[in-house]
Amino acid sequence: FTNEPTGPSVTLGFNVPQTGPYADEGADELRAFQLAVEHLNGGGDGGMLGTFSSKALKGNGILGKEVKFVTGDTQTKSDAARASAKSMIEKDGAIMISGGSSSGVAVAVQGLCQEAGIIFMAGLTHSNDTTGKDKKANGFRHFFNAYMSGAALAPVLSKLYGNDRRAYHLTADYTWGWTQQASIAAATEALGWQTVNNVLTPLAQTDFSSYIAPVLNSGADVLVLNHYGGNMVNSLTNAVQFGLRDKQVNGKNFEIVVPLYSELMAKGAGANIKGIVGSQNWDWKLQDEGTKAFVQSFGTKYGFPPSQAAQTCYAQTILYADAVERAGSFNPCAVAEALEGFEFDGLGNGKTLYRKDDHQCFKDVLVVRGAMTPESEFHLVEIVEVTPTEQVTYAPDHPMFAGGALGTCNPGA
Amino acid sequence: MLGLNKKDATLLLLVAILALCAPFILNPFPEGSALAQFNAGYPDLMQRFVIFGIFAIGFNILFGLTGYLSFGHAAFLGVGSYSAVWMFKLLSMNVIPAIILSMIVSGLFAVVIGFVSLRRSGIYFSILTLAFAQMSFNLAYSVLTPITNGETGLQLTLNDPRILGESATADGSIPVTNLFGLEMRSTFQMDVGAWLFQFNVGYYLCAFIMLLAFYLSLRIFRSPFGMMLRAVKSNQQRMRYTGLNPRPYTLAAFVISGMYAGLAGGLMASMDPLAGAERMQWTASGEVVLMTILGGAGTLIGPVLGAGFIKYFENIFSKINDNVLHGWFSFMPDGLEDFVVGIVHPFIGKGWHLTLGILFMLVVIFLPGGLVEGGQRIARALRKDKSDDKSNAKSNPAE
Amino acid sequence: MNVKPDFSKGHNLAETAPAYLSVWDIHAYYGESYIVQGVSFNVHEGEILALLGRNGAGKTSTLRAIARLDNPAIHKGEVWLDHQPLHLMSSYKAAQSGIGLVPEDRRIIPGLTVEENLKLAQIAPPIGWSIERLYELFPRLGERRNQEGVTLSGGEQQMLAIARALARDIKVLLLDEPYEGLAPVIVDEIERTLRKIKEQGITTVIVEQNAVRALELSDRAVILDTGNVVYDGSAGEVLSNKELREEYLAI
Amino acid sequence: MGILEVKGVNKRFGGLQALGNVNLSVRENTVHAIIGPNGAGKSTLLNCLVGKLIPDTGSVMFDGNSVLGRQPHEINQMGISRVFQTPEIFGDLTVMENMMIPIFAKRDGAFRMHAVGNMMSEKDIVEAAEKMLVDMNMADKRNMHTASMSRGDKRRLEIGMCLAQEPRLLLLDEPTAGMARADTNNTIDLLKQIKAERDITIAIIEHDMHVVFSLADRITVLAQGTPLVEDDPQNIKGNPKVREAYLGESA
Amino acid sequence: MDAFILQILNGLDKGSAYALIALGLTLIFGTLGVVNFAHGALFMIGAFCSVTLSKLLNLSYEVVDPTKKDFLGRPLVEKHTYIESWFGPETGAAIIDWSVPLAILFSIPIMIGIGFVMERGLIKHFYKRPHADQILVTFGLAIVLQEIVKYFYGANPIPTPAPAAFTGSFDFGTMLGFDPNTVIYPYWRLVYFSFAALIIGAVFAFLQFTTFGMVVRAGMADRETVGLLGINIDKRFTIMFGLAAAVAGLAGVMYAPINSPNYHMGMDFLVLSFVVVVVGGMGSLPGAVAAGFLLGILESFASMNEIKSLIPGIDQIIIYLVAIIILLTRPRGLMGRKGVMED
Ligand SMILES: Nc1ncnc2c1ncn2[C@@H]1O[C@H](COP(=O)(O)OP(=O)(O)OP(=O)(O)O)[C@@H](O)[C@H]1O
Ligand SMILES: Nc1ncnc2c1ncn2[C@@H]1O[C@H](COP(=O)(O)OP(=O)(O)OP(=O)(O)O)[C@@H](O)[C@H]1O
Ligand SMILES: [Mg+2]
Ligand SMILES: [Mg+2]
Repeated sequence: FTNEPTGPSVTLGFNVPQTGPYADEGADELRAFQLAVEHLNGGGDGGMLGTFSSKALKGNGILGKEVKFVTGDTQTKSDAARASAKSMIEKDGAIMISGGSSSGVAVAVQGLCQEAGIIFMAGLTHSNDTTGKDKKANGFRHFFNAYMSGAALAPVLSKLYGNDRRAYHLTADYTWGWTQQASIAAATEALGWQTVNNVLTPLAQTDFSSYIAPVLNSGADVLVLNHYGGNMVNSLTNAVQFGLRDKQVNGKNFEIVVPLYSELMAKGAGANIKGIVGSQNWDWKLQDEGTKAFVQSFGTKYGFPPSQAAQTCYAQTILYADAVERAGSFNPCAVAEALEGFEFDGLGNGKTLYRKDDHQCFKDVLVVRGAMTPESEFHLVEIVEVTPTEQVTYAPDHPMFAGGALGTCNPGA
Repeated sequence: MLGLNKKDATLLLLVAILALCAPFILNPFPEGSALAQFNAGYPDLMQRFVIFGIFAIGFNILFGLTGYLSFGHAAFLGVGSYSAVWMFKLLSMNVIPAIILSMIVSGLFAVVIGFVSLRRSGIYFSILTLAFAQMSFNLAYSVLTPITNGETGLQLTLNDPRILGESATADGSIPVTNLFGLEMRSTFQMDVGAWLFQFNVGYYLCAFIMLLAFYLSLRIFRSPFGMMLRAVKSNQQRMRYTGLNPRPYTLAAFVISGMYAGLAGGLMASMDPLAGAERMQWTASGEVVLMTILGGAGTLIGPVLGAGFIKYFENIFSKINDNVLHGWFSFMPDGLEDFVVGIVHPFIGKGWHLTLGILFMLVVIFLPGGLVEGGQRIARALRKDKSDDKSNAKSNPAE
Repeated sequence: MNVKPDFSKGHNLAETAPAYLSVWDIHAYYGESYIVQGVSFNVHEGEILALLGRNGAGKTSTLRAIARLDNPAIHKGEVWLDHQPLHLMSSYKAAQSGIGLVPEDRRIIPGLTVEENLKLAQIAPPIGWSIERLYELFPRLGERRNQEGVTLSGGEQQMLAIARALARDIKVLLLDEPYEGLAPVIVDEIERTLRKIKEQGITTVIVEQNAVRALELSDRAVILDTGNVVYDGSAGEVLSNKELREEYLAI
Repeated sequence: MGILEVKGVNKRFGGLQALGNVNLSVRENTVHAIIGPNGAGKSTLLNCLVGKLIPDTGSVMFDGNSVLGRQPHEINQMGISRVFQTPEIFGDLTVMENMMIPIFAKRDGAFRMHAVGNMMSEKDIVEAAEKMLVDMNMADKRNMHTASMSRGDKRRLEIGMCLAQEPRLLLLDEPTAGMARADTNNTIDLLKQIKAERDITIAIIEHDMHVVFSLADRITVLAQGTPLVEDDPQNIKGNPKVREAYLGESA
Repeated sequence: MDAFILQILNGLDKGSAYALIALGLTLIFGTLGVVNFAHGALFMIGAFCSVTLSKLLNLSYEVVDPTKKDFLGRPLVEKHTYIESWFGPETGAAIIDWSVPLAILFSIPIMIGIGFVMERGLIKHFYKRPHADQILVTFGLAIVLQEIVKYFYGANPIPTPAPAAFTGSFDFGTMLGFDPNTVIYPYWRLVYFSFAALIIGAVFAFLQFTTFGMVVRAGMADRETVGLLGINIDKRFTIMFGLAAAVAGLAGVMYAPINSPNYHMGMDFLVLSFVVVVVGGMGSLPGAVAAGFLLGILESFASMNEIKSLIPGIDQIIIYLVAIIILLTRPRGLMGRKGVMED
């Protein structure tokens, strides 16, 4: 199979955005990867290796081979990400690729890994497509997705804002935005909410004023921002500038919802996120043993708590290593088999399942809210609810995930 | 030879040898050595060198000869890629029809965009081309998603019809691009001591096409048509009053260079069957402008050098991380090692943009004619060293 | 004095009166090409000097070098105007010190009206003729004052270029082919003007292909050939000496 | 009936009537000079003939076909070539290439690709260009970049480029301005010779009366946009109105 | 009707940002003829002047509070700003709150200084070089400036709020007799609009009522001849560059509260500002301003649902579409001068 490690070491490829708007997120992912490698090689305090339910890893690398890694820059562009991944595969002999900070990149690199016969452990990717219509046998996703966000948010929204609400969606005009909007609209409409309007906003937009201005006039009393990254920071800032957060419409308080949160976005939006509800894959304030161990380990090394992106990348690396160890081989097909249907605990988020049908991970999802009175500079959001797995699980043939086929695992040359 | 004069023939031969031996030349450092990081002799990057070389050669036919600075050339690259991927999806995985279609489609695009944009000159022309490309990019990213697959980029799937081929291979995966059965990705590896040389079918196809493209551009530069294009750049007024209509000449140059871009796009998709919208963004158009100027606009070999230069940085420098640095400087005492790593750190890995920016500035400040001028200076210095006679200071015409 | 062929008669004036503008052994290059190859001559206060020579002899280049334009670049030599070292100055300083050049291609500034072209000349001190007075000299310009300068007819542009030089208070007027493209009546007019200017004490160097006219106007003549001075002497001498005329001016 | 018939041409620039009801007939195989004061509208008239300007009213017929409404290159293809008042040449190209372009245009028309042929292997064109360079006495400069040539040389080159096209009507706008006397005489000889050798009609604008009277078969005097007189050179010389408005006392 | 008014307001506001950036760019690009790809970076640096001042004002000393714990369970280190301890909590907080307006004063000398250094050290040598070389060098410079900012401030946007007095929005609707809350507009954006109008007016006045503008225009058309007239054009070019940098910087300073500054915000605006300048017409300041407002307003209208439902995706391309139409119908943009960068 491709890049079979023959020497005393094995090389993993970490492909993250190092330039462009998501560079900070990429940097955090990279920190987590480095930490994971350290732990796999038996260094540091071992982090989540101690809490992980599978005990196959012994801290002596993977299958006794020392873990080395190479890094690359995705630039958050499909092309560049693939070029970078290819160089890791062709030049450095990487056996697994992980990382990424957007769905477009994840899908593109996943496709590449499938063709090259490499395992891809996705980083931050939230689109339904990654394990929906674009799923691949060699690719696995630990992050949650848009459908899950909707499913987790809906009950909380109902509890907080009632079932008689009129929602106005602003949606980033590309695939991820669309899937998220569809997921949230479906989940909220099931509650009895009405979707007044869904306006698509150009990706390159920096000033959302002309999209925000008509919102108050539309009779809506909730604004859903299906934006991520810079888009989200700006649209939320603009919405607050227009005073939406303080208005009364239809006799109710006007509310803003940001379905997908990230720590960096929250930081970028500053005080504007106060009280605004959204969902997260994971948060450092969770109290399970895995989280605590990871935060301790990461915090001691870098001086601040890890982001959900970091946690995802850390977990992905550990999961891969563990699967190799359990399979007893680096062969991607063996690894995939070991991961398929794998159930584990202790990597944060509690009990988790890698579903065989689509390689999507199922675990608890967090609903969070911008902290009203931050206790420290790292305290950006507070956890509102931990939505249990059952509530966010869907059937593999759910229409939002239909189309595409997993195919068969490809071990490459 | 081949209708070229001696100097041009030598140049072509030189390029041919370089392209042929690239797997050796680009892999000078033994595997596992500290400097192996700087090796660029792996298929993907070598393919990129020649593909972007083609792109830049084509761009230079327009910009170098006529002086019309298109800021939207990436649109043609993108269109070429989409056409090629669609060909793979619908027809077969053979690269020939894909490449042909990508050239035709981008040529048609160029006819339309060129026809409109060439009504203006100077900066107005640049902005018109930019506007077209940005529109294409924005639409490809959003509204045209059914055709372009938006953000993710157009990919092959197991459900594609591929009328003349197969939707999926026997073992259930997507078939790979090939030239009448010869797979693009198949690579012959040669182990020589500590070195590992990779000879990739795709690369050699691209290199062969690049040589053709280079040869054609040589011929165009030396042809009456090329002279007319330089006349356009020099004085359109005089041209008109000499009975020549500049428009068809510029349009022809525009379409030719658009087709070069489409060819590059088609090849890119043939090497890696994915077409992303970012290929059409202004930054991508800007990149080819930078490649051409960096190498030396209006020179034959300059754009290829410029393309190689930028792609090298993008792919090699971005991958050097602190870990690698510590590896290099581990021979130093600890304190010194950290110090040196600290100094170099901002310029590598996530700082590769910084290095590139600084190099852009240095090159343009100290080598006004681009990298080619750098080469000429070195050559001149060497010549002077050898024969210390007063060199004839006649400036020789541009390469 | 460092003049190669010695036309001793021609040196009368030069030897008696002190030099006002002194050009001493200047060497100038366009890039690598060596165009002005050691030119020296003196101009006395209030005199008109004709600088003659064939096309490409280096007349324009010499004037440009005196006015301290970067192209050609002086590599060696000195230019003194009224005890000021022009060779150490940049062009705008030289202009402020009293050099006024009327360039051969007129160099009317695009985008500016006739009047703005003149006003521009009066931004930096010292200021010479008033704009009204210039319009009196060239009524044609007064009529066209709000027209964009570059759309003027060729001759009108020439007038504007001369007027622009006079709009500043200059010590030395360098005229590069001032009669080119002008109707004979206007040439007469300008000739009269130059005489008037001379009366006011302005020193003039005139480059002109119409050598006869230029010589009739001038006190002295300098003839250049391939970047070297081949004659420096009285203007009348050139007019009367057929050999000289044929050898250097082909007339 | 002349080869060029201009009837009732008017052209205004804003408030200025640059051409007012101009009628002009140029007979085939003659040299027709247009003279007149600066700003009379001579260049404007030429501009109307080659498509650079479109007259407000009136007609311009060349050999029985209307010129108006055609693009400049189409007019050129009809057989009209023009030399500009300020030289318009291909500055970035060499002298030889400059000379080849019009010959290509003559042979191939407005557009032909030739994208892969070698320019130097077009024997007929190279030969014709070489010959023209010899004729123009510029063969030694064939590989020079024209941007760095002196202006007299540029002008000579431009005339050569126009002649190389073997036009039926050659329009010259002050072709000898700024040219050394010797070259002016050469140019006069060259034009005479060309006229003797082929069927060519020449319309020339000149302020140099030596040139005008050596060449012209017929002269039109233009003043303030309208033809003042049209007559033989001898009569023009003697015309007191012309003397006063244009020639001045020195003519 | 109310939606219409709202979008006009929006357009004016957006337009004022475009116009301000284009104004600065046109001083360099349209007037000095230098294709300045670093202009966006100047805008970005302006915004980071706001960020920096607010960081400086927030400089703090640390106090360990053993009663509280940080995320690792260690005693919490609390931060207290010097400003508050010097000026008392209320005045201190007010000063911090007003950091963005204060940054205007802070940024002017900085931006002018940057402009001078940039012109003297780099651009000066490029006036006579081909535009392509200018693009390469200024693009290189832009990258370097960006990366330096990124090195110190990270890639993430940094929230830089306006003073509390300007939060919330003004209700035009009630003034015009509509229902409340239908036509509201944020105070800070109104401030931005007025500020832009002020700067634009000041620059116009400076160039209109002095000969400075004419001289610089002349200098761009023909440096050599202007030098022959005794004018030190280099000095004026430097001043012009400083002025342009200051305009760009001020546009950035005031923009910081509208969208949190990040290191690539300049690049996001760069292409757009070139389009605005060219659509306005090369060399024309009024053209640049008019084009800024025109495109701002059209962009706002294109984002209206009614229009988007008619032509899907129109808001994605409107600016470029309008640019194409204008450049095809008016050869030199709205008010361009002949011969400026047409070859
Ligand atoms: N910019 C330039 N670059 C290179 N060479 C130049 C340049 N300008 C002029 N030359 C060369 O310098 C020589 C002298 O030119 P110059 O213009 O000084 O002559 P001139 O005596 O004024 O001639 P003319 O009577 O034709 O105006 C010429 O051979 C010309 O080719
Ligand atoms: N584009 C224009 N706009 C306004 N006025 C113009 C324009 N072109 C020419 N003119 C004016 O029209 C008149 C005629 O100009 P033209 O160039 O034809 O004169 P001319 O007879 O060639 O003079 P000269 O002998 O000086 O070259 C002049 O007064 C000139 O200022
Ligand atoms: Mg001269
Ligand atoms: Mg004229």
